[in-house]
Order: sequence, then C-alpha cells, then structure tokens
Amino acid sequence: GGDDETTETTVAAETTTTAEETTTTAGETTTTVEGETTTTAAETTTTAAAAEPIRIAIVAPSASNDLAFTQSIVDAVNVIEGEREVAEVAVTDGTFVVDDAAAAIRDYAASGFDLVIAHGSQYGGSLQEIAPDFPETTFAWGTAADTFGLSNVFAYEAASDEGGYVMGVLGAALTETGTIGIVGPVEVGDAKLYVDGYKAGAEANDSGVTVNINYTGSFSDVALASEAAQAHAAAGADIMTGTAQMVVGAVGVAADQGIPWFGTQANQTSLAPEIVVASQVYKWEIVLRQILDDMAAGTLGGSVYVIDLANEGLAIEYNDGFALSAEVKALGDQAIADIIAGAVEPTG
Amino acid sequence: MSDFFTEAVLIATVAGGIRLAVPLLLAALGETFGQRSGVLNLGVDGIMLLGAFTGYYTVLKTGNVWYGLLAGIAIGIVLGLASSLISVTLQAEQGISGIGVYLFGLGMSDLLFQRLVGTPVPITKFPKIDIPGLSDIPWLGGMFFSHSVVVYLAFLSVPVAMFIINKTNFGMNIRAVGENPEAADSLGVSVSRVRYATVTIGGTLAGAAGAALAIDLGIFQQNLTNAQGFIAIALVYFGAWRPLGVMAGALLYGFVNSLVLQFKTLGIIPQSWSDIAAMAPAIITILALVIVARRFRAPSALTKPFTRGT
Amino acid sequence: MADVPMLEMKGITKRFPGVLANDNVDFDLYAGEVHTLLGENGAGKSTLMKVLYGLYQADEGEMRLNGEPVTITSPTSAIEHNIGMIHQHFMLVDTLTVAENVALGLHSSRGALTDLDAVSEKIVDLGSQYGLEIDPAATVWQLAVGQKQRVEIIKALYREAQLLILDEPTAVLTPQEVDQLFETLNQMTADGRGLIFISHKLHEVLALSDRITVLRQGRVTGYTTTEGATRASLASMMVGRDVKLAPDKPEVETGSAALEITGLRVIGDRGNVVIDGLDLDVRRGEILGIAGVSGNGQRELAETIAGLRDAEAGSISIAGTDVTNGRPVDVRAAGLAYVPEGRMKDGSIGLFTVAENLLLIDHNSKEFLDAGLLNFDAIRTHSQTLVDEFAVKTPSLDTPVRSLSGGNIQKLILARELSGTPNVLIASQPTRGVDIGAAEYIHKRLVAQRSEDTAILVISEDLDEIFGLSDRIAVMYEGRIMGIVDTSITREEIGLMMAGVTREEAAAG
Amino acid sequence: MASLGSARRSSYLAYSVPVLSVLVALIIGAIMLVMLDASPAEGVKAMFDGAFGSGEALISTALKATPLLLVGVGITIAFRANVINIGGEGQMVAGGLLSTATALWLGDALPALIMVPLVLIAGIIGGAIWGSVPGALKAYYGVNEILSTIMLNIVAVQLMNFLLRGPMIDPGEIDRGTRIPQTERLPEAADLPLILGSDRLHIGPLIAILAAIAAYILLWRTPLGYRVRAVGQNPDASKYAGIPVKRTVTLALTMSGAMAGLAGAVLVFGSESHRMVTDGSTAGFTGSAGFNGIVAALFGGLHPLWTIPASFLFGGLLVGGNALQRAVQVPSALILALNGLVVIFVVSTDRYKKLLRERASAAETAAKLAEQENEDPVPAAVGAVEDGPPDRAGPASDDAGGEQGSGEQ
Ligand SMILES: Nc1ncnc2c1ncn2[C@@H]1O[C@H](COP(=O)(O)OP(=O)(O)OP(=O)(O)O)[C@@H](O)[C@H]1O
Ligand SMILES: Nc1ncnc2c1ncn2[C@@H]1O[C@H](COP(=O)(O)OP(=O)(O)OP(=O)(O)O)[C@@H](O)[C@H]1O
Ligand SMILES: [Mg+2]
Ligand SMILES: [Mg+2]
Repeated sequence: GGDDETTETTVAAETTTTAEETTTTAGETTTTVEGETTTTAAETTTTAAAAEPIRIAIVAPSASNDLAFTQSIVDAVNVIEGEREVAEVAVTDGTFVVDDAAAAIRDYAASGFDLVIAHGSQYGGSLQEIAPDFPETTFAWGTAADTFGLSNVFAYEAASDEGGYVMGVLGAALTETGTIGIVGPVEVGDAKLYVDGYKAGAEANDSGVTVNINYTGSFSDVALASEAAQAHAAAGADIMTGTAQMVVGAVGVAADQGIPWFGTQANQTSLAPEIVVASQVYKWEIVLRQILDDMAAGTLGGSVYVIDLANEGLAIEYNDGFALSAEVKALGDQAIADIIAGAVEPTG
Repeated sequence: MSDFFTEAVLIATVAGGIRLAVPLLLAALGETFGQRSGVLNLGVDGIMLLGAFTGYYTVLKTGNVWYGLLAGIAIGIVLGLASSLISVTLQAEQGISGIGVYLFGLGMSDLLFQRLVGTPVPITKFPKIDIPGLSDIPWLGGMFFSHSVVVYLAFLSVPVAMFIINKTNFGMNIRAVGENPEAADSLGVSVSRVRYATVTIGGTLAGAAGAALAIDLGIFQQNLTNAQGFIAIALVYFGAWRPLGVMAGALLYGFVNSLVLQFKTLGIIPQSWSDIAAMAPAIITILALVIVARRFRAPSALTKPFTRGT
Repeated sequence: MADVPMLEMKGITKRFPGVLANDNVDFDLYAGEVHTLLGENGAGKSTLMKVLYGLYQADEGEMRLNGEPVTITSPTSAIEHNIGMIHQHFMLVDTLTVAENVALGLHSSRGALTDLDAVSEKIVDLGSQYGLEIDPAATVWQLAVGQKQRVEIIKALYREAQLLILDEPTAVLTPQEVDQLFETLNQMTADGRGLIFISHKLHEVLALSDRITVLRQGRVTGYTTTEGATRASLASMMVGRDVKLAPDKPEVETGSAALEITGLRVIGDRGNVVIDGLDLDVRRGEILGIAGVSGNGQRELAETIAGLRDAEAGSISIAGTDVTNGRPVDVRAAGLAYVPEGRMKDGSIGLFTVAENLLLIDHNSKEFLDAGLLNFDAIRTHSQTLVDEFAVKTPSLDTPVRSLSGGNIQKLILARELSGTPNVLIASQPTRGVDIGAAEYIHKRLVAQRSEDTAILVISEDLDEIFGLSDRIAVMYEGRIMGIVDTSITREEIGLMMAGVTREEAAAG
Repeated sequence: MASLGSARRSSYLAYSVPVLSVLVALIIGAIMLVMLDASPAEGVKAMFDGAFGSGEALISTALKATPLLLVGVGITIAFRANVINIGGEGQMVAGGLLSTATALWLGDALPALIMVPLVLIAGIIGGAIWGSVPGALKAYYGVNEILSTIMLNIVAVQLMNFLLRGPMIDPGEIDRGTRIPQTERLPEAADLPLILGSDRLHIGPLIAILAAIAAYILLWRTPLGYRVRAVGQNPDASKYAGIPVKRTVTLALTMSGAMAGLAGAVLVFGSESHRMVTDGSTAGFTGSAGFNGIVAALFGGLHPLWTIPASFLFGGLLVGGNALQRAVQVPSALILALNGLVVIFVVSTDRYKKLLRERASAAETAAKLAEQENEDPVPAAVGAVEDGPPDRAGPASDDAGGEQGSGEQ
C-alpha cells in the first residue's frame, strides 16, 4: 500500500491548503497538488488543523430533537463545535427518503463540506455510490461497520448491547414480579442490539426472569408504543425499557404506573424524572474526535469506530432523582467492569 | 395462549382497545357530519396533528389540560373553516385537496414543535376517573369504567351525534344536503352554510381528537397521529355514515390493534410475523367495506360540489 | 280577476356564457288563473321561471308582486313571497320521509328540534283537502312517480304558495294521474292562487290554461287566450310554421315476427317480480305500441330485451336468434336497435362530442379502426352524414352533446340507432319532453323505418303518440299484457285497461 | 357579445391559474422563511439553482420528476374512468417489490438488454396487481376506491417491511447482525442504463415520457381509451352501449396501478444505492410520489402530455425545496408544509381554471353560432358545458358509478 498512502496524504495536503478553491475547482486543484511530496504532509496537517476551520454536514432520518437517534449525533457535533475550529455545521434532518438523503449527501460534498456524516444505516448503499465521486471529502456512515473498502469513508457504530446488558443486570435486580417489558420499534440494527443486550444482561443476573419483548413495528407510532407499555404492565412487568424515538409514549405509561424505566440513545431523565433509573447515553463525539484527528493526519477514511463502555463513548448516566440502592448500583458497576475487561460478552 | 386469559391481560386488552379507539372515534364522528352533508375531508390527519401540537403546547405552557383541549378545538375550528373554504366555496376536488391539508399539517406541526419546543417534554395528562361503584365491578370495572376523562367524553359524543343527526332540524338539513342538495336549496336550506357547519364540526372534532391523543399520551412528537386520520375516514364508511356504526368500527380497530400488541407481548405472535400481523386492521377494514358497500349506500352527493342552477 | 296582476315580469333578460336564454321577456299572472308558458326545448321557459324563483338573477328587467317591485335573490326569498315551484325534475330527498321533505327549510315549532308530528298532521289535512292523500311516514324512494308529484305540490301548499310554478309537471304522469292533478290545480285556482304552467303536451295546455304565452329563442313570440286556440294553432305559434301532429302512415305489408318473447319473467331492482309471464310478438313492418302507466314493467321489458337485465325465465329471440340473457353486444349483433327512455342517462354521454356519441355503439367496428387506432377521418365522414341525414342541429361535430337541445339529442340517438339496418327497433318514450318540431320529425323517421321492414316496439305514456304511431297496441299492467288491441279502441277503454281492467270489462263498462 | 378575442383571453388566463397558485404558495413560504429568520432571497435563489441552475440540478429535477410523471399518467387514466386513485404509494411499493424480487431471483445470469425490460415489466405487473384489487372492489362490490387504496397503502408498507426484513433481506445484514431492512445490491445488469454521458441520469425520464405519450394514444386514439372515458363520463350509457363497465373500471385502475408500479421499479433500479430499502413507511420508499403525482397530473390538466412539463416543474419544486432547506438551514418540515400548501392551492384554483376554459369555449361556440345565424337561425341551444371542456373528466352524472357499484343493477 505505498501508493495508497501517497494518495491519501496528497489529498489531505490539498484539502488543507486550498480549502476555499476546492468548492469550485476541485478537479483542477487535485492535478496541481499531485506533484507534492509526501514528506511535508505531517507538518502541513498540523498547521492546518489549527488554522483551517472545518465544515461539517449531517444528514439524518428523524428530527434533530428526537431525544434519540438523530439528536445523539447533532449533540455530538455541537460538542465538537466547542472544541475545535468548526466553520459551519449544516443539518438535513427528517430525511427518511433514501434518495433525498443521497441528494443531500451529494450536494454537501459538492459544495465543499469537509466531513459529511450520513447518520442512518439505510444510507450505506447510496454512500457507496457517492463517496468515490468526491475523493477529497470525508464521509462518515453510522451506525454501520462497513467502509466498503473506500478510503474516504469512516463507519461508526455503538456497542449498544453493552449498555443494554448493564441496564439489564440492573433491571433484573430491581424486578419483584420477575417480569421485564421491552418496547422496540422494529427488530433491526441498533435497536435489536440494545434489546438483545438488555435481555442477556437480565437473564445473566437472574435466569428466572421473564423478558417480554414487543416490537411495535414502527419508529414513529407513539400511541402504539404507549399501548405496548400498557400490555407489558398487564403481563406483570414492573421494569421497562425501550428504544427509538417513539418510546416517549411508553415512558409516559411507565411514569403513570410508577414503573422504573431504562433509557437509551439519549438521557431520558427529563421525560420522567421520578422513574428513569438510568440511561445509556451515546457520545459520538468520541468517534468524531478520532475522525477529525485522522482527517488532520491526512487519513480521510477507511476505519470503523465503535463507541463502547471502554472508550467512554457509551456512558451509563444515572438519574439522581431515582433512589437506587448501593448494592444494585454495584451490580451495574461490576457489569461495566466485566464488559470492559472482556469477561462477559453482552450478546453472547 | 393461557397467559392471555388472565384478568390483568384481558382488562388491559379491552381497556387498551378502548383507549386506542378514542382519537379515531372523535375524528370519525366529525368526519361523519361532513360526509353526511356530502363533503369528504381527507385532511383529517393534518388537522389532528395540528390539534395535537396546539393542545400539547398549550398544556406545556399553562399546565391546564382543559386549556389544551380547548386550544386543540380552536385550531380545529380554524382548519375546519379553511377546509370548508377549500371544498365548499372553491370546490376543490375533495379526494385530493385533503392530501394537501394532510401534508401541510404534518409539516407545520413538526415545524412548530421544533421551533417552539425542541425536545419532547412530558406534560400533564388528563385525569383518570374511576366511576364510583362501577369501576369496582370485577373485570368490567377495569375494562370500561376506569379511564381518562376524554374517553368518557368521546363515547358520550356518540349519542349526541346521533341526536343531532336524527332529531334536529340541523341534522335533517345535513341529511338532505348530502342526498339532494338541489332539493334542499330549492326549499331555502343553504347548502353551503350547512356544509360549512359540518366540515367545521369535522375540523373541531379532529382538532379535539389530536389534542386528546397528545394530552392522553402526555407528549408530542413529529407525526404523532401516524395516519390515524385516514383510518378515521375509513371508519366512517365502515360505520355506514351512522354514529353507532362508526363507534363499532373504532372499537373493532382499537381491539384488533390492542390484541395484536398483547399477543406480541406474550409471544403468541412471533416477532418476525409482526409486520404481517400489522396488516390485520387494514385488511379487516377492507373486508368490512365490502360488506358495508353491499348493504348501505353513501350519501348521493358525497364529494360533489354544489352550484345553484345546474 | 283582480286589477293588479299578482306577478309582473318586465323586460327580463338572462344571459349564459354564449347564450341569450331570456331576451327582454314580459310576463304576467293574475290570481285565480293558469297562464301557460309554451315553447320548444331551450326556448328559455325554465330559465324565466328560475329567475322568478330566485335560482338565477336576471341581468336586466324588473319584477313586481301585487304591484310592489321585488328582488328575489334566492329560493328563500321566493318562498317568503309565497312563490312555490314544482321543478321539471323532482326536488325530493329520496332518503327522507314525506314529512321530512315537507318540513325541510321550515321553522320548527320546537326550536332546534324537528316537529314532524305537527307537519305530518298538516300533510294529512292538506291531502284530504286537495285530494293529495299520502302517508307522511313513507320514505320518498318507495313512492310511485305520481305520489312524488303529490309531495311536491304539498310542499308548495304547506308553504302557502299563492303563486305556483309548474315546470312540466305532467311529463311523467299517466292520463289518470294527470286528470287527478288537474283537479287539484283547478281547486287551487278556485282558492285564488295563480299558476304558471309549462308543458309540451298541447291538449293539456288547452285543457288547463286561461292564457298562453309562447317563447322562442328566449323572446316572447306569441300570446293568446285559450279560447279559440287549437293544438294546431299553438304548434305553429311555437315552431313558426305549420306542424303535422299525427304522422302519415303508408300501408306496409307486415312480415314474420322479428321479435318473439315467450313466458318472460323478470325480477326488478327491489327484488319483486316486475314482468310476469309475458308473451309478445312484433312483426316486420309494424309498429307495436306499448301503452301503460309507468312503473308497470315497460322499462324493465326494454332493458331485458336489450341484454341490460337478466330474465328469470322465458325466452327472447330476435330474427330467429335466441338472445335470452345475452350480452348487450350480442343482442345488437342479432339486429336490435334501442332508443332508451333516458336520453341523457343511458342514450348519450353529455360531455362527449356529437361525433363521439355517434360512435358509442360502433367504437369497436373495423370500419372506424386503422391499425388498432381510431380512424378520425372515417369517423367524421360517418358522423357528418348522420347529422345531415337526421337534421341534427349542432354548431359542429365537436360540440359536447350536453349543450344540444333535448330534441336534437333525441335525433342524434335515433340517427345512431338507425345507422345499421336493424331487425328490431325499440323506442322508449321517443318524444318525451321533446318539442313539437322535433317530435314531428322523430315520428316521421319511425314510420319510415317501419317501411324498411323493421319490427318496431314503441313504449310511450303519451296516448296521442301511441294512437298516432301504432298498428297494434299492447296495454301493460303489473308486468303482464292486459290485451292487444287496435287503434279503434277509445281512450277511456284503454285508460281502464291501463288501470288493470281487462278488455272485456273495459268494453262493458 | 362574445368574441374570439375574449375567448382567447379567458383561455390564456386559464393556463396561468395553476402557475399563479404555486406562486402564491411560494410567497407564503417566503414569509415563513422570514419568520424563521432565514433570508427569502437566498432561499429563492437556492431553490431555483438547486432545481434548474445547472446541468446536475436539471438532472436531479428530471429524476425527481420521473415517478411523479409516471404516477401522474396513471392518475390521468384512472381519473378519466372517474376513479380517484389515492393508492399510488402502495402501488409503487408493490411494483418496487416485485421488480426487486425478480432481479434477485434472476441474479446475474442475464444481460442488461433482457434484464432491464424484465424488471420493469415486473414492476408494471406488481403495480397492476395492487391497482386491480381496489379496481375490482369498486367495480364489483361498490367499495369506495379512495378508502380501499389508502388501506392497501398500509398493507403494502407492511408487506414491504416483512419482505425486506425477512425473505428478501441482504444475507450480509444477517451475518453482520445489523439487519438493515434492505436487499443486497441488485444485479448490475438490472441497473437502468445511463444516458447523455451522465453518471446519474438514467433512462427513467425517457421511459416516463414514452409512457405519457402511450397513455395519450391509449385514451384518445384507441377503442379501449374510448371505453375508459365513456365509462368515466356515463356508466349507464356505456352499459347501454355494450361496454363492459365493471371490467373497464377494474382495468382503468389496474393500468393506473401499473404506471405507479413502473415508477416503483424505476425508483429501485435507478436509485443511487441500487437496492430496495425501507424505513418502515411508504414515503421512505416513494418520497410521497404517489401523492405528489396526483398534483402533477392536476397541474397538467389531467392530460398525459401536459403532465410531462407539469411533473418537471413540480419535481423542480421538490428538488429546489430540499436545496433551500440545505442552503438556509430551515427544518425540512417547512418543505413538507410548503408541499402541502402547493397541493392545496393548485387543487383549490382548479375550478377557476375550468371556469375560465369553459368561458373560452362558450364564447367560441357563440361566436361560431353568430356566424351561422346569419344564414340559418339555429335554436339558441348551445351553452357552456358545465363540467369543463370535453377532455376533462368530471365526476359524471349523479348516478355515475361511485359508491353505488357502477350501476350494473
Ligand atoms: N345553467 C345554464 N348554463 C348555461 N346555459 C343554460 C343554462 N341553463 C339553460 N341554459 C341555456 O339557456 C337556454 C334556455 O334553456 P331553458 O332551460 O330555459 O329552456 P326550456 O325552455 O326550459 O327548455 P325545455 O323545454 O327543454 O325544458 C338554452 O339554450 C340552454 O342551453
Ligand atoms: N348547465 C347547462 N349548460 C348548458 N346547457 C344546459 C345546462 N342545463 C341545461 N341545459 C340545456 O338547457 C335545455 C333545457 O334544460 P333542462 O334542464 O330543462 O333539460 P331537460 O328538461 O332534461 O331537457 P329536455 O326538456 O329537452 O328533456 C336543454 O337544451 C339542456 O341541454
Ligand atoms: Mg325547461
Ligand atoms: Mg324539458
């Protein structure tokens, strides 16, 4: 891969030195830069990282304030904005139409954004087509584990089963009826990972526990999620959790019935301060920092980054308002330690 | 399956069905008025969404659920009047203009939510009322007499609607205008006034349905109604344009949904089949439409704008 | 008659886009009289009356009621001025009861609630007073045509109409029903009401009216009192030339039976038996007239022959081909031509052009196809020939049929149906509501077709037409043929047969 | 009183009505931009540039317009038969699914020359099946098509979810455990061929234009089209004339569905990702083209050929709206709301367009008659046509089809 390296570095140098022109004359710039030496790359990038503000675009499927999936990435970019030189952040949210997302991704790349984040697993197919057309742009695709072998695509994902496992352990410790209810959207990706992790954690703590899982079939049907929670309650669940943006409905039911709730994707304490035990919070900024560092170092892609408990990209945030006994919390801490140590596999 | 036949689960299934039926029932009753007078309003879902947001936002700001319901009703009236303007005065093709109202409501409610609220914040819900005496009846009490106050209000509006349609002059005018607007007009019944009134009633109840949904859930989110407005319209046909039939349809729809949820919760329906199970309400509705269409005739003037002298 | 007319219309002008429907029309009406408006289709009669009833606003002109100038902007204000109108088409809500139809738009004694009991009582009262008995609780769709007409009149009486407009009220009534109606109307004028009457049936006009105003192309072109007027004089006033009221019929040798029906039994829309063991033959070169009160199975008979309705039992054959329960195309292939009674409902497509309507039954014919596509040259040539041959008055072949007058639409349908050489022609109510000029022409064409050896079945409620056209007359009652008679039978006898009395009894009594 | 000049004036006015109504909706949009603290000038510029400002923009617009045109053509066919097809969404999904299944089943074995037509035909069949059901339900059972098509949209989305999460899912998704509900990349032979040297512009727009021309010929040049229009205008007269009314109604909705199904196939095989993905809603797949196609058809006066430019403009509006969202960073919900407003305004002013056209044709007839009158006084029996020019299907007479089961009794 000597050739590969060269190309990457060259491109990076170009990006940093001629950012303004890139927007209009990307093609020409590439040719003029071609002759540059690889040795200067390191210096160039360091100065660049300090000097050249970066432009970041996000394309995401749901609303940027959904207290869930989309909000987690927008929040992370906001954190980055405070840390680094960011010239512009653009968001196209609510883009559930894959082809519209593709158009937005292409458009952001064409108008010179340095980092285009395609925050939706369903965008992968399109990204695979678009990324090669914009070799000097970095694309980040999440949640996913595949960069298609493209040198300007990063992938990122969350080991949400880890947090799920930890909270499953807590849930099993808290339940008195021995029944736990989980409200899911559809059995895919991140949601499935979390649900499986939670179930595994609960069963690992107490093999006698019953975990009822109800995928409502919709990411958006709040009323159905609420009724699913009612169904869980009727089936005897005294602990609940759920994932995706429609769970706000289920949280309401849990709050009404005083059933402890575990959140994920964002801190859901604000939804029901009395009953939220803990939330698994995604800190995508961990991933973003790595990506920005790579970009600064001239690497525009090729890696898959995962947020997990070990790198603190996943955090279990407890609700101070919920009286959790020290013993139970200790179980959680133990589970975290075990996972970090590799002593347990969250989804077996 | 044996898990299903426990008191708690059966109560939850029936009570859940009733809860799910409420927004459908309110919206469908309103639509019944419009259709009885010859106007199909396909924009119900858009009005519900704006009613839901308005109701939610009002409760968020005032903490009073009744103000929220009233605000939902108020926006419903405004949108009902706008819909009347579109379909009665401007005589837009009713099968299509409603789609515009729907898209507008879907976008606008979300836009307002994002700008005025941002992140979902829970609000006070409607108080739950246990009907004294009745709610203590084993099984039935939990199923029917231990609900939030809007549930009772929604079901009370069924006899009210029946009374208005069948026993009042206004109701007679509605029926006449929906069947033969020329005849009504020739006797001095103002076709457009009746239709403005019914479409506005439809808007009002759709706004109320949306507010009831949001306040009962205690939350708002983009596309909160999830196309329930369209189901409500189908239920009007299902119920053969009669309040009692509409109620039966709403309950059936609610129960099927509730049952599917319970079955999934208890593992009676495997998760991989949940998509297929989710077709059940729509398919049942189509089958019911086949049966109803054989037996009952739609108001003759349905979807036909009226112009005097033709 | 009082000195001041109860109604004066002066210089009424009403324009529609491209049409001058009323052109400076003067019209008046005195209490206690019947003033008839006469004119061909499209002359502007209904328009003038709709102006009076507030359905249209006149562009020019003024109206006075009992000497006072008025503006009538809506039916409500017409009703307030005690004007009532019986429309050309029933203005009834089929799904409501009689009482509800009457109560519509009235103030209820119980405020927002209906007071149908009070209304029903008064309906019964009015009914016995004017011979308009009707069950107030009956739902309108269940009523026979004549009963619906009663409801219309009761509606007006209930509103204490002093001036009543009757726009072709007899078009769908039987002779007996017409007689009954006229009795009621005479009683109303005797009570001091004024009536404006519109009809194309001249003997009715002569029987009922005191004065007659003739409209042509929106203008008043004639006026007469009834005394001294004759059918012929009225007809020529309307059309502007002399009119032959009964067609000349040449002697024609009748041939074999081209239409043979045996033991026909048909179930109607409401599940009842509407045709019950009917036998009928129509021979080539003859016109068989079917007389009968509407609703006695005539429509169903025509539709069953044409393949539009299934027979329960029995058989139908056309020129020897069994067409029982055949598809409409098959029946046509066997040589049936059919002029249906609803010319706008069944016989033509309003928004299609003249040329397209002429193509209705032939659109699949090879003659008009070229490589699977419609051949417009051939279609236009064919259409122009028919339009010329049948004297259809139309601005162009591309004019939507809906904007032609009823008579011209009827001629167009006839042109289309006779464009082949049919073995059997069914003409259902061929001149109902058609003006005299057009009716004369249609009769002439039917008689001409008889000379072409076609077997013709004419179904009509107009006895003048039946007597004028038929070689033999079959009287239909409750789905059966009461008897087949020749034209020497008297109107009274045939009237009795139409009411279900057998020939023998009719002749006796 | 009426002259050919005034006729012409009315007719020009008629054509400007839909354009004006879109402008009004856009002005409201501009006001909303101001309220959201965004620059309307910048927004409008972004919108125009995004839709029509460059070659790439035009390509985006053409691609966006393609499903609108196909659905719109289908809507026109159904509308001519007096059937309102609100089921374009579900029919697109059905077409997408069947064509995708076909491509998966055929695999890499066939060359593009065979593969592309095959998958497109599969799409047509899928849509046709999904259209025939409400068609038959309407014709034979009197079920209102607006409702049955809406219900079938719901069924279609569940079917799509089931298939893409289960039987048709990319095996890689199972292996990785990510389970994104999408197929694997479909065989390259099925990719819609690219044209004009572009790396995005495929033959989809061309197919749609051909479909529009074919629909025009079908409706006005063939006996079948004659029957469709006749049934739409007057089912009683059609039955009288021996036209199989029920079959024709079914067929019209079937053809309408076929067009939407073709749109679905074009979406799949012309997409950037070359696979079928679901987000759990129909709109996620169709981009609401099943609804917006109706508006494009109305915009085009329910005439297949006029629907071509109408779709292009409406596609531009949608593409431009998205560009506007990115340029001035307003929530995408605004674009959705504006889309709704455009629909409302176009549909609400449709009647004025019709009235103006009527006036034009009435004035023309009157002028013609006046000429004739000099030689031969024709009874003044020619008026305007209430339901618009003859090429516009208005829901026909009172007893027309509709809820009563197409009057076969
Ligand atoms: N609503 C309308 N719009 C346009 N033109 C109309 C309208 N109503 C009637 N006309 C035209 O006005 C003229 C007069 O029509 P009107 O209905 O008054 O005739 P009429 O004398 O009642 O005929 P008929 O004997 O057929 O009932 C006709 O040319 C008709 O085409
Ligand atoms: N809206 C309209 N536009 C144009 N012409 C019309 C309109 N309404 C009626 N007409 C024409 O006015 C004349 C009389 O109309 P009317 O409503 O009285 O029809 P009708 O009584 O069914 O016809 P007919 O008496 O000939 O059977 C006819 O020539 C008809 O075609
Ligand atoms: Mg008339
Ligand atoms: Mg007439």
